[in-house]
Formats: sequence, structure tokens, C-alpha cells
Amino acid sequence: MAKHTPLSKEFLKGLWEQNPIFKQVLGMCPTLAVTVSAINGIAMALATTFVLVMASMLISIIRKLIPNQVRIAAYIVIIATFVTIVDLVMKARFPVLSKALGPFIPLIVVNCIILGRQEAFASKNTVFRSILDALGMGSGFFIALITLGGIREIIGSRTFLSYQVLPNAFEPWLIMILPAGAFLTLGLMLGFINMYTDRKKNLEKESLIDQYRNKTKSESAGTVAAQEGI
Amino acid sequence: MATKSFRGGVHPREYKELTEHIAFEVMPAPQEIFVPLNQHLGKEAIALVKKGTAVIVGSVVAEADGFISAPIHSSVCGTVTSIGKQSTPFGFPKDTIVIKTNGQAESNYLPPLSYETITQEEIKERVKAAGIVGQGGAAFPTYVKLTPPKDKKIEFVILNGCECEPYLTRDYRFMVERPEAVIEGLKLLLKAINVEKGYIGIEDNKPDAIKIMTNATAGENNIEVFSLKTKYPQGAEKMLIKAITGREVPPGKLPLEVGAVIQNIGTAVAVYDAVVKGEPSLTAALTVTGLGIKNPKNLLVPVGTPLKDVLDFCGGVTDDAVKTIVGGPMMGVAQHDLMAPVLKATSGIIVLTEKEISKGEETACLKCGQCVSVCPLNLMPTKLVRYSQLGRFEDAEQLGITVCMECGTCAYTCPANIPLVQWLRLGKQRVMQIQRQRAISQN
Amino acid sequence: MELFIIFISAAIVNNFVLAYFLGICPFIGVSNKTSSAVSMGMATTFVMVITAIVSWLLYNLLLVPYKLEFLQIPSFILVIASLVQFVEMVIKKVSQPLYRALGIFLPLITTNCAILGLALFISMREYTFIQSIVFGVGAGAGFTLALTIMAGIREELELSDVPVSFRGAPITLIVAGILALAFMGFAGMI
Amino acid sequence: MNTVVKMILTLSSIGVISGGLLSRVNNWASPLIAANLKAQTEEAIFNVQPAAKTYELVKASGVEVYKVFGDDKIPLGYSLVYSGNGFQGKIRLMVGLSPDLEKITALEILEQIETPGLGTKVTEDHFRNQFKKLETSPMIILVKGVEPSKPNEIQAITGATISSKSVVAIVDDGISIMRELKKEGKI
Amino acid sequence: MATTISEAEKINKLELTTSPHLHNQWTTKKVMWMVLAALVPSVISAVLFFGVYQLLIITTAVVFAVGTEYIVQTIRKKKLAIVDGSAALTGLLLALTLPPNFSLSATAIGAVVAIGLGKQIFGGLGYNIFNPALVGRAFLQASFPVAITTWSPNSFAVDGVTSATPLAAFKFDKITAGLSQMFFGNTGGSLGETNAMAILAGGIFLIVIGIVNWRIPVSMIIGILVFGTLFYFIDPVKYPTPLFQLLSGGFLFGTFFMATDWVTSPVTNKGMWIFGIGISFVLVVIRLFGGLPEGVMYSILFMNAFVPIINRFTVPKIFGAVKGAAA
Ligand SMILES: Cc1cc2nc3c(=O)[nH]c(=O)nc-3n(C[C@H](O)[C@H](O)[C@H](O)COP(=O)(O)O)c2cc1C
Ligand SMILES: Cc1cc2nc3c(=O)[nH]c(=O)nc-3n(C[C@H](O)[C@H](O)[C@H](O)COP(=O)(O)O)c2cc1C
Ligand SMILES: Cc1cc2nc3c(=O)[nH]c(=O)nc-3n(C[C@H](O)[C@H](O)[C@H](O)COP(=O)(O)O)c2cc1C
Ligand SMILES: Cc1cc2nc3c(=O)[nH]c(=O)nc-3n(C[C@H](O)[C@H](O)[C@H](O)CO)c2cc1C
Ligand code: SF4
Ligand code: SF4
Ligand code: SF4
Ligand code: SF4
Ligand code: FES
Repeated sequence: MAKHTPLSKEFLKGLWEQNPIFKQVLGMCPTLAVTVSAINGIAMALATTFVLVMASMLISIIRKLIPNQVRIAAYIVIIATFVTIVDLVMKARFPVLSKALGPFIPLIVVNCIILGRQEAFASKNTVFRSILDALGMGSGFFIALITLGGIREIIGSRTFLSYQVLPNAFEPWLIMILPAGAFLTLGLMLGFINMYTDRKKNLEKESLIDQYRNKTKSESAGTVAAQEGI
Repeated sequence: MATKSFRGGVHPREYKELTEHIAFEVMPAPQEIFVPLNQHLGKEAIALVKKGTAVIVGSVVAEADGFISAPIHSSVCGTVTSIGKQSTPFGFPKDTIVIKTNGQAESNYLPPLSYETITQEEIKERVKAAGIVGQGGAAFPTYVKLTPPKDKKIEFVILNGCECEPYLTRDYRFMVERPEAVIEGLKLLLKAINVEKGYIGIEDNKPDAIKIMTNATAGENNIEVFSLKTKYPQGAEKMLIKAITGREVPPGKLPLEVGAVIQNIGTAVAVYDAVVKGEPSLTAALTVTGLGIKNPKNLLVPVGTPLKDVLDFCGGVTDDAVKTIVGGPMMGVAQHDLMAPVLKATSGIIVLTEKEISKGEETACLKCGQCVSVCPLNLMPTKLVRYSQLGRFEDAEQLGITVCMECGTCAYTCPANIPLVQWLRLGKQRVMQIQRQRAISQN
Repeated sequence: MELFIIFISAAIVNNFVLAYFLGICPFIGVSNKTSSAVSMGMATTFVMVITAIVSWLLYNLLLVPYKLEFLQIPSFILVIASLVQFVEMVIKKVSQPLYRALGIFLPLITTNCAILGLALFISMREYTFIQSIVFGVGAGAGFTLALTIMAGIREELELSDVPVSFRGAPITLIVAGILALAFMGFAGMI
Repeated sequence: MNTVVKMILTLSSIGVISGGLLSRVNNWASPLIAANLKAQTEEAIFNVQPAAKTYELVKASGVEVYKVFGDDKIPLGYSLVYSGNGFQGKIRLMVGLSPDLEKITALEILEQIETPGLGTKVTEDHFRNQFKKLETSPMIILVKGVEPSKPNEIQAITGATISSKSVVAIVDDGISIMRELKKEGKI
Repeated sequence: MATTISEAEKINKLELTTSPHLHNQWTTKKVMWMVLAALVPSVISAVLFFGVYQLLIITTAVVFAVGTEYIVQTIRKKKLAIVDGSAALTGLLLALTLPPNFSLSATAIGAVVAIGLGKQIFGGLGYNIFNPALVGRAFLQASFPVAITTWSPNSFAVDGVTSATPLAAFKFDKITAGLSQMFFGNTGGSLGETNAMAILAGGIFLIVIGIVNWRIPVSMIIGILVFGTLFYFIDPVKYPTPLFQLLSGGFLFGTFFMATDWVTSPVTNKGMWIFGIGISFVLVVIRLFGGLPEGVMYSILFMNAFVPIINRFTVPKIFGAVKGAAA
């Protein structure tokens, strides 16, 4: 299926064009929950990427052996195994981080990105491609988490990766590290990203709407046009 | 007599003081009259005259085509000069007979009938032959209303004396000037449909009309006069029936569903004149008013007279006049061509100035809920209109857009000045179209 | 009283969606129609209660006694997945209307982190059996509440003039943010 | 038939392999995790009883209490773990007490989910240090806006009165239970 | 799509010529300016009680609110409608809910958030789900919880200690402020909330001229009295009197100026009752059982979220329709 795609593309697509958070809007829960600081985001992204890469690799190796009917169940067991390994290692080696991420490490199991990639990619592609794909998606996830975590940490606590980056005169906006701040920041980010990528299309659209505005000068009709998605 | 009413409605400034004390004046025949073949709800009448045919007052110039239709008579003496498309007050041209008057006063009325000996069938025949249509605005052929389906039991006839639209005073003048014609007309209507009870509903801003009608019906124990709260649209038939009898006409159903037939005061007078004087539907009784008219009047105008002539007869319009409306200001139609003629059911010509209209800039809906609380039919205009704007006609249908009677109460009250009625009308048309298509595809 | 507090806490104060960020995907995905939101909420509540029961039994009667806590994640998810499958089959057999109302949502729920989160919380917080069930009901009610409110708002937003780039997920997240702000009023109630 | 056999075979082999793998990882990790936990507790115990050298868990008390000893096994007092509700949720803390329960040696917050930057100030030294050498009789009092004037008073954190109050209440509750236990001779 | 446009065109051409030809006196602009006028007593009272600095807070909030509206409308190439007064109103209302010594920079943030996140992101006037001024305030309260609950004493205060609001004083110290003191505004509190007399003057004016539908204030007041009485009888020591509940905090201000915001309250009469009672119920629960002393803002925002559902379930029965049957 993806035989003709250049290898570099398999990796790069996850960074932006098919970024799991920004473009596919998957794996929202960990994204919102753990990004109170950049370091949490990094840890979460690394853990997820590890599971994603390992699972993708293993599944693309044994993909021909797994009967179709028990496909999902097999994937889940495999993913769960790796998640448990990560969980145990974190608890053993990084107890503080593990506590900060709370139940979200175990919840990597149900992260839609991972199962999604197995279904959509690893189960149909070669090992090497699958690893590249997983690395790409993981990196995309990483980019999203560190951006979100960074913004929230800088505005919410004045620091980035625990180094103070804003002057003391800046009163931190506590909301950024509260649940509401997570929702609002991610919502605004997604909106602005849409705005940016749709820019070209939008320009065309707007000229259409403008033409039509000039004809009708009607506010409500503008809504009609927008709603119809001109 | 407790004041009765319905839920919702509004009370715009009345401006009735402009004309309420002015008695009807007869307007002389103009030089030329324009008689559209369709002045009523239903099928267009068929022309019986050709170019060059000479006619006198009362000559039948067109005959009814089918059950829901009405014949048309000439209101002047003269000669037919052309038959073709001409402007009408509806806003679009229709086939029209043009008659040039010759100033003579010959007339050809129907034979007067004796009120005592007349039968039910005779009344109906006369109403049909006289071409009477409802004077309440919709111009529905009155004969049809007098012929209810066999399976419906009619219990009462209600005379609609509300005249709830601002400005208009025609029905009021009838009640004050010709109470006996109103009551005899009602009795004829009762007889025609063969029912016992007759009611007359009048808004309480016309206390002397209420008094006169009450006195005039003192001897009639089957006729009752009701004082109703002054608020628009008290005269809409569903509202009137609710106010007087407490019954609610179900959505999409006619008054006869709850045993009622509603007739306008003017209709009753027309029926009386047709029976007792043999006079067919020749003159339109109407109020010419508004701050934009120099001499507001109540007039009896030959049907077919161009609006322009009527306005000139009332001294013409003032400089600040901006809009001419045929009908009431809430439901009437604004005119772009003053050569459009007065029709059988024309109840008023109103010339408005900027000051009276007070229409502001349109903004998005503020969800104030005013439209919801004033809609007499308990609809949600804000939602219906939005669905209609977005082309979501199925949703509009679900919320009952077809029930809307386009009374304009919601639009009057909307602080965002959204042209709600236009959007409602559009939505209604589309929904009905969809419903027709659905019916076709099901068969 | 303690049970009541667990219920209110799970349903409102520490709402799964708005405070714990669990089940965001269905929250964004299935919240555009009120009717499906209610069905989805009921289906989730149902699965949550079953999950609470089963995971409590599994954890306390099997994993803990045999010192197999490290198998918690794979075993929970397998058990939940097969259970949902089983329930779906049973409902399909027993009641067609119920199946039509809930059935289509059940598979969606299996891979929903709110469910697994619930199971993990139950073992983490060492709830008793009864407490677990109440916790499940409360979490389900809270999820249903958030989903229904959001669906109502999104139906309304379809009539609004939201900038094109913000339609869909972005505006949903922003509304969720404001909702989370509103729910903060209940903070400290526990 | 063949497919069913294959299905069962694959799944169970995956299960077995994963179980085996996990148990190996677990064998490696569980002592480390246990050690982490123990180290955390120990650290807290010694933090609230700076002079302590050894400790033992007091059994049968219903609460988590450690009896701590100095150099020569001299009893120095207790380290009590107790919890209650804060502003957002449970606060779990450890408090060091003198043997007669009349003085606090130090306070450590073990777990809390208060609002970051606000309620979380209860974990900061500025607040916790107020508890050092604090008298516990008749009970600890929280004051607002003014400097503490009595030896049993604690000043609330501005904007986090509720969290401060909760901490004080948890400590007070814990101490009263300790007093009961002491009366019954259980500790 | 093409058909929709041509329909819009048709309607627009016809606009001058279709009924109704009369309209009442109201326009959006006039309504907004009336509400602004109704707030004048509260503004005067704020300056009187807390000093001229309040004018700075108010100006900052209004300028930033209107500015944000201007910028967004320019970016979105919408018709500029800042003279309609709704943004200025949002700014003023936001200012009146802030404490008297609040910093101007934070006020500006609040105003930008109120218009940007509370209103324009939903499409602007008429389309927002939540009360914009309260979104702004909730954002500020979550960002700067300490600053926004720090009350400076007003200029008539007898002793400097009464800087806590009556509610906070009750919640944390069980001190009840005098009712008449609260009525005339001689207590700590937000700019606009302390003087009940000024609020009532403006609120009753709005009801009389028909802008505010009486159902919302009445149902809220009934609600708080009923729930307040209920708890007062359960335990008069632990819970305050219903009148205290009514006069304290932002209740009256919220009742007359914020819960009644047309855009974010139900459109049906029945819905307004549910909305009002709901706010009072949530409010009493927050005040008596929550961690925060005051909850008017939260309870209004919370009920705002239910408005679409309330509207949907209180669609009036169409005239003449049988109950339960579709139109
Ligand atoms: C909104 C509305 C208002 C109306 N107001 C009146 C009125 O005030 N007087 C009246 O006679 N008819 C009024 N009508 C017309 C009546 O509904 C009804 O059609 C009429 O009275 C029937 O009598 P007719 O057939 O004699 O015209 C109104 C209709 C509508 C839709
Ligand atoms: C197809 C049709 C049939 C009607 N049949 C009757 C009828 O049998 N009896 C009656 O009283 N009115 C009948 N009407 C008239 C309506 O009740 C109503 O009077 C008419 O539409 C005028 O409305 P308005 O005067 O309220 O505007 C009929 C109307 C239509 C369109
Ligand atoms: C977003 C937010 C978070 C809060 N978090 C806490 C908290 O963690 N601990 C606390 O005691 N109060 C918290 N509060 C409560 C308020 O700050 C409350 O007014 C304060 O506790 C009262 O204390 P004061 O009397 O010092 O103002 C929070 C309030 C808000 C708005
Ligand atoms: C009676 C009334 C009350 C209002 N209350 C508020 C309010 O509390 N907050 C606000 O931002 N705007 C308020 N507005 C202004 C306006 O409705 C608001 O800007 C819209 O919500 C923006 O779409 C009010 C308007 C009216 C007519
Ligand atoms: S206003 Fe028009 S429609 Fe209403 S009653 Fe008078 S004539 Fe009839
Ligand atoms: S369209 Fe409908 S909803 Fe929108 S503003 Fe107009 S009436 Fe209100
Ligand atoms: S025009 Fe239709 S929607 Fe508007 S008030 Fe009249 S009946 Fe109701
Ligand atoms: S009256 Fe106008 S502004 Fe008010 S709800 Fe109805 S349509 Fe919207
Ligand atoms: S990541 Fe939580 S439901 Fe998808």
C-alpha cells in the first residue's frame, strides 16, 4: 500500500501533516492531563513512543501469524505488556515522575494513537517502515506535548523545564496549570493551527464570500455562506 | 362583561384617532377602473367581456370558475378598453379587465329578496351570485364558508369586529353607522348555515361600538356581544375563537373543526346589502389613513379604482411619506405601483412616514425570547428563522413552521430587527414544497 | 454518607471528563447530538458499573492474593474487552430496542480510557466492593452529564457563527475549558 | 476448526510470552519499587524527627504510627501518618511528636492534590516550619491576617485558608487519636 | 449553496416591501445603552464607596473589551459593530464584579478574555453560550485567586478589619454582617455588588421598561429564599439566614444584570423559571458546602451550560396542538 512512499516520508508525516494531536485529534486525554509542565510532557511522550515503537515492531514482525479474528485482542495484550514494562521501570527508577504522571502511564494502553497505528499501519507494513512510522508518530506526539506543556508551564509557573524564564514581575496565570487552562490552550492551539493550514483555502473562500457579501450586504446571509462551508 | 383574550400578542400604537370619528364618504367613479380577474382566494374567474363591450354598474364581467371562486361585477358604467396583465396590490401583475367610464349612472342590481321568506338555499345562492368575498383580509369566497362539509357540526358564527390592526377603522364605522345591517347580516349568515348561536367580538378600544352593538342585540337572545382585550392579533380567527369560546383550533385545521365559522363585520354588511338591496360586491369600504396622507378618510370606493385616485381624493400624500400599504400595517402589502386598483376585500390604504415605521438596524438574534413570548401560536420564531436561514428545513418543519400565520407579531417586537416574517414565509414555502414532494414520492 | 460523597465527587466535583481528562475522545467524538449523547452516556455508565464490579473482584480475589498485581493492566483490559463483547451479545439476544439504543456504542467504549481509568482508580484507592459500584455509577453519571451538556451546546453552536477554523474539536475544547471553569465552583465540596 | 485452534494457539502463546516477560521484569522491579517506597517513608520519618536514628512501626494501633529512637535506643517520640480532606481532595501528612505528645517536632506533607501555586503552599517550608516546636495543648489554632502570638498558633496562607485549616485539623485529629491510644496504653 | 444565496438576495430586495410595516421602538443598540444607563447608580456607588481608582478599573475594562471586539471584527472582516454597546457593557459588567483594588493589567486580561474567549470565538454578539463578563471573571479568578479575593476596606468602614466580604467572614469566621449595612453597601465586596439599593434601582428600571424579563429575577429570589430557609431551619447556627443569603455577595447584581443576559438565558418562559431556580439551588449548594465563600458567578455559568437543553425541553406546546403530539 505504502510501497511507493519514500522512507523519509514515513517518518516525517507524523511530525506535522498527520500529527496525531494537531491533525488527527487522537490521544487527547494524556495530552491534556499531563502537560502541566514540559518535563511531564516529555516523559509521557517518551513512554508512549517507546510503547508505540516496540508494539509496532513486534506486530509488524508477527502480523502474518495472527489470525484476523483475534487481531485486536492480540494487539492489546502486546501493547499492555509493553505499557506494564514502562510502568514498572518508571516506578523502579523514576518514582517522582511516575507519581506525577499518575494513572496516565497505565492508560497508554488505551491511547487511541497506539492501537490506531497498529490497525492502520503496522499490521500492513514491513518492520522497518513500521518502526519509522511509529517513531514519526511518537515524535509528533512529543512535539505536541512539549509545546503544550511548555506554554502551560511558562505562563502558569513562569518556568520552562523548571528554569525561570519570565521575570518575577510577571504574575503567573494559575489557570494554565488547571484543567480549564489545558482545554482552553489546546482548543486555541488547534484553532490557530487550522487557521494557518487552511489559510490558502481560506483566501479563496473569503474572496468568494466577499463577492457574495458585496452582492447581498447581509450579515445573516454571511452566516449561511459560512455554514454551507463555501 | 369580562374582557377576554388569548396568550401572547402585542399592542402597537393605534393611530385610530386619525379616522375613527369620520363617517364613510362615497367616492365618485374614476375615469378608468382596473378589475383583476382574481380578487379572491381560489381560482381566477373567467372573463365574459371583450374589448369594446359596454357595461353598466352591476354587470357581470367575469364568472366564477369552480367551487372556490367568485364572479366579478362592474362597479361603473362604461366600455371595456383592454384585457391583459396589469399591476395589482399583491405586488405582481394579473389578468385585468380595464373599463373606461362614461359618467352615466345606470345600474343592474339583483332583485331584492324578502328577509322574512328567504330560505337557506336562497341566501347561499345570492351570496354566490353577488360575488361576496371575506372582508377580513384573505378574500375567501364567502359562499364556500357557508357550505361546510356535511360531517362537521357548526355550532356558532362569530362576527369579527376586532379590527386589531392599527390605523384601520372601517369595521368600527360599520358598527357605528349601520348596526342594523351588521346584525341582520349576521342573522342571514346564521340562517344560511342553519345554526342558532351568533357572537360578535369587539376589542375594548371601541367602547361605543360595543355599546351600540349590545343595545342593538338586546332583543336577540341568540346573539351575544363580547368585549375583547385590545391587542394584536386579536382578530386572527384562532385567537378570536380562543378568546370567546376557549376552544383552540388545532394546527393546520380550520375553525369548523371546533364548530365555528368566522366572518368579518364588513362581510355581514355585504351579505345584508346583497340580500336586501340586491347589490352585488361593487364597492370596497376602506380606511385611507396614515401620517403620510393629507386628509385621512373612511371611504366607499368603486372596486377597481386605482390607488392613486383614492390618494388624490384624500388630498394626496405629504412630503415625508415613505411607504404606501394596502391592508393593515401589520399584514398588508407595500405598493410600488400606485396604479394598482382597490379590490373587493381592500380594507385600507395606509401611507406611512419614517416616524411611524421606526425600523432599526438588523443585528444577530439576541435570544431575548420576546418573539417566543408574543407569538400567539406559541411557536419559537427565533429557532424557526435560524433554521430557515441555514436551509435546515426539516428542523423547521419539526418545530411547526407551517403553523405560522405570518401575523408579524414576532417581527414587530424583535429588538434585533430581524425580518422574521420574510424568513418564516420562505421557510414555510420550502417546507410545504418538501412535504408535497414527499407526498408525491410516497404515492 | 461516605458513599454519597464518593458519588458526588465522581459525578461533579472531580468529574471524569472535566477534571481528570478521562474519556476525552468520545467526549469530542459523540457529543454532537443530544440523543446519541444520552445513549452513549447510559451505555458508558452501564459498562462502568460492570467494570467496577469485575475489576474489583479480579483485583481483590485474584491478583492480590497471588501477588500478580503487575498483571493488572493486561488483565483488566482483556477482561473489560471480553466482557463488553459478551454484554453486547447478551443485549442483542435479549432486547432488540435496548440493543439499538446502546449496542452501537458498546464497541466504542472498550478502548476508552475512562473505563480503564475507573478500574485503576478502584485498585489504587482501595475502595470496598460497594464503594466501587457507587464510584462506577457516579463516574458514569458525571460522564453522561458532561456529554449531554456538551451535546446541547454543540447543537446550539451549529446555529452560531463560529469561525470556520475553530469548528469541531477546537471550539469543543474551549467550551470544555469554560465548563471546567464553571465546575470549579464545586471545588472544596468533595 | 483449524482457525479456532490457530486463534487459541496464538493468543495463548502471546499471553504466555507476555506473562513470562512481565514476571521477569517484575522480579527485577518489585524489590526496587519496595525499596523506593521504604526510602520515602524513612526519609519522611527522619525528616519529622531530625534526631532519630531508628524507628519501628507500632502495631495494633489502627493508625500508622512509628516510634522513633535516638542514639541509644532512647525513645524520642512518634512519627504519625494521618490524612483528611483538604480543599480539592485528600491530604496525607506525617507529623513528628514528642513522647508526651505536647510538642510537634516537624511536619511533612506526603500526598495532596491542592491547587498548584495556592493550596500547594502548605508543602512549602514557610508554612511547614511554623509547626516546629509548636505546642499542641489544648489544640492547634489557625489565625488569619495577624502574626501568631501564642505558642499553639499557626498563621494561615493567604488565599489558601481552607488548605491551611485542613492541615491543622488533620494534625489536631491525629493528635487526639494518639492521646486516646496513649491513655489506653497502646503506644 | 447557490440557492441559499439567491434566496437571501430575494429576501433582501423584498425587505422594504413585506409586512409587518411597523416595529416597536427597540433596537439592539438602544437596549444595550439602556442597560448601561441602568448601571449608572452602581458605578456612582462604587466611586463613592471605594474611590476614584474604580473609574480607572472601569475604563480599562471597557477600553480593552471594545478594543478586542474591534480587532476580532476587523480580522474576521465582519461589519464593525462596536457602537452597539454590547462590548462596552460586557467590559463594564466585568469591572463591576472585580474587587476595588484589583490591578489594571489583570483587569485588561479579563476584558480581553471576556470578549475573545467568551464572545467572539462563538461568532460574536448573540452566539455565545456563556456570559462573557463572567467568563472573563472566572478566568481571572482561576488565574489570580489571591488577588481577586483580597478586599480593600471601603471609605466608610468604621474599623479597618471589615475588609473581608460578609460571605467570607461568615464562612470562615461565622461573623454575620448587619443587613442594613449590606443593603446600603457598607461592606467589603466587588465594585458593583455592595450597594443593593443602586442595583435595585437599575434592575427595577430594566424590568419596567421591559428589557429584563421579570421571571428570571423573581425565580432566583424565590429560589434563594426557599433553599436558604430550608437550610436555616435545618441548622440556624451553621447556616446563615435567607435574607443574609439574598443580600450578600453578588447575588442581587447577578440576578438583575447577569443571569438576565438575553443571549445566555433561555428564550421560553418556562425555561426562565427552571434557569432561575437552578441558579439559586446551585448557588446555595456552593455557598454552604463548597470550599469557596461565593458562587454566583459559578452558578450562573453552570446554568448557562444548560440553556440549550432547557430551551429544547421547554418548547411551548403549539396553539391548539394536543399535548405530546408533534406539530
Ligand atoms: C393576524 C391576523 C389578524 C387578523 N385580524 C382580523 C381582524 O382584526 N378583524 C377581522 O375581521 N379579521 C381579521 N383577520 C382575519 C380573520 O382571521 C378571519 O379570516 C376573518 O375574520 C374571517 O372573516 P371573512 O371571511 O369575513 O373575512 C385576521 C387574520 C390574521 C391572520
Ligand atoms: C382550501 C380552503 C378551504 C376552506 N374551507 C373553509 C370552510 O369550509 N369553512 C370556513 O369557515 N373557512 C374555510 N376556509 C377559510 C379559512 O378558514 C380562512 O377563513 C381563510 O383562509 C381566510 O383566512 P383569514 O381571513 O384568517 O386570513 C377555507 C380555506 C381554504 C384555503
Ligand atoms: C482556582 C482556585 C483554586 C483555589 N485553590 C485553593 C486551594 O488550593 N486551597 C485553598 O485553601 N483555597 C483555594 N481556593 C479558595 C480561595 O482562594 C478562597 O477564597 C480562600 O481559600 C479563602 O482564603 P482567604 O480568606 O485567605 O482569602 C481556590 C480558589 C480558586 C478560585
Ligand atoms: C439585560 C441584559 C443583561 C446583560 N448582561 C450581560 C452580562 O452579564 N455579561 C455580559 O457580558 N453581557 C451582558 N449583556 C450584554 C450582551 O447581551 C452580551 O454582550 C452578549 O452576551 C454578547 O453576545 C447584557 C445585556 C442585557 C440586555
Ligand atoms: S387588520 Fe387587517 S387583518 Fe386584521 S382585522 Fe383588520 S383587516 Fe383584518
Ligand atoms: S437567525 Fe434565528 S437564531 Fe439567529 S439570530 Fe436570527 S433569529 Fe436568532
Ligand atoms: S408570524 Fe408566525 S411566528 Fe411570528 S408571531 Fe405570527 S404566528 Fe408566530
Ligand atoms: S425577538 Fe428577535 S432577538 Fe429576540 S429572540 Fe426573537 S428573534 Fe431573537
Ligand atoms: S485517549 Fe482518552 S479516550 Fe482516547
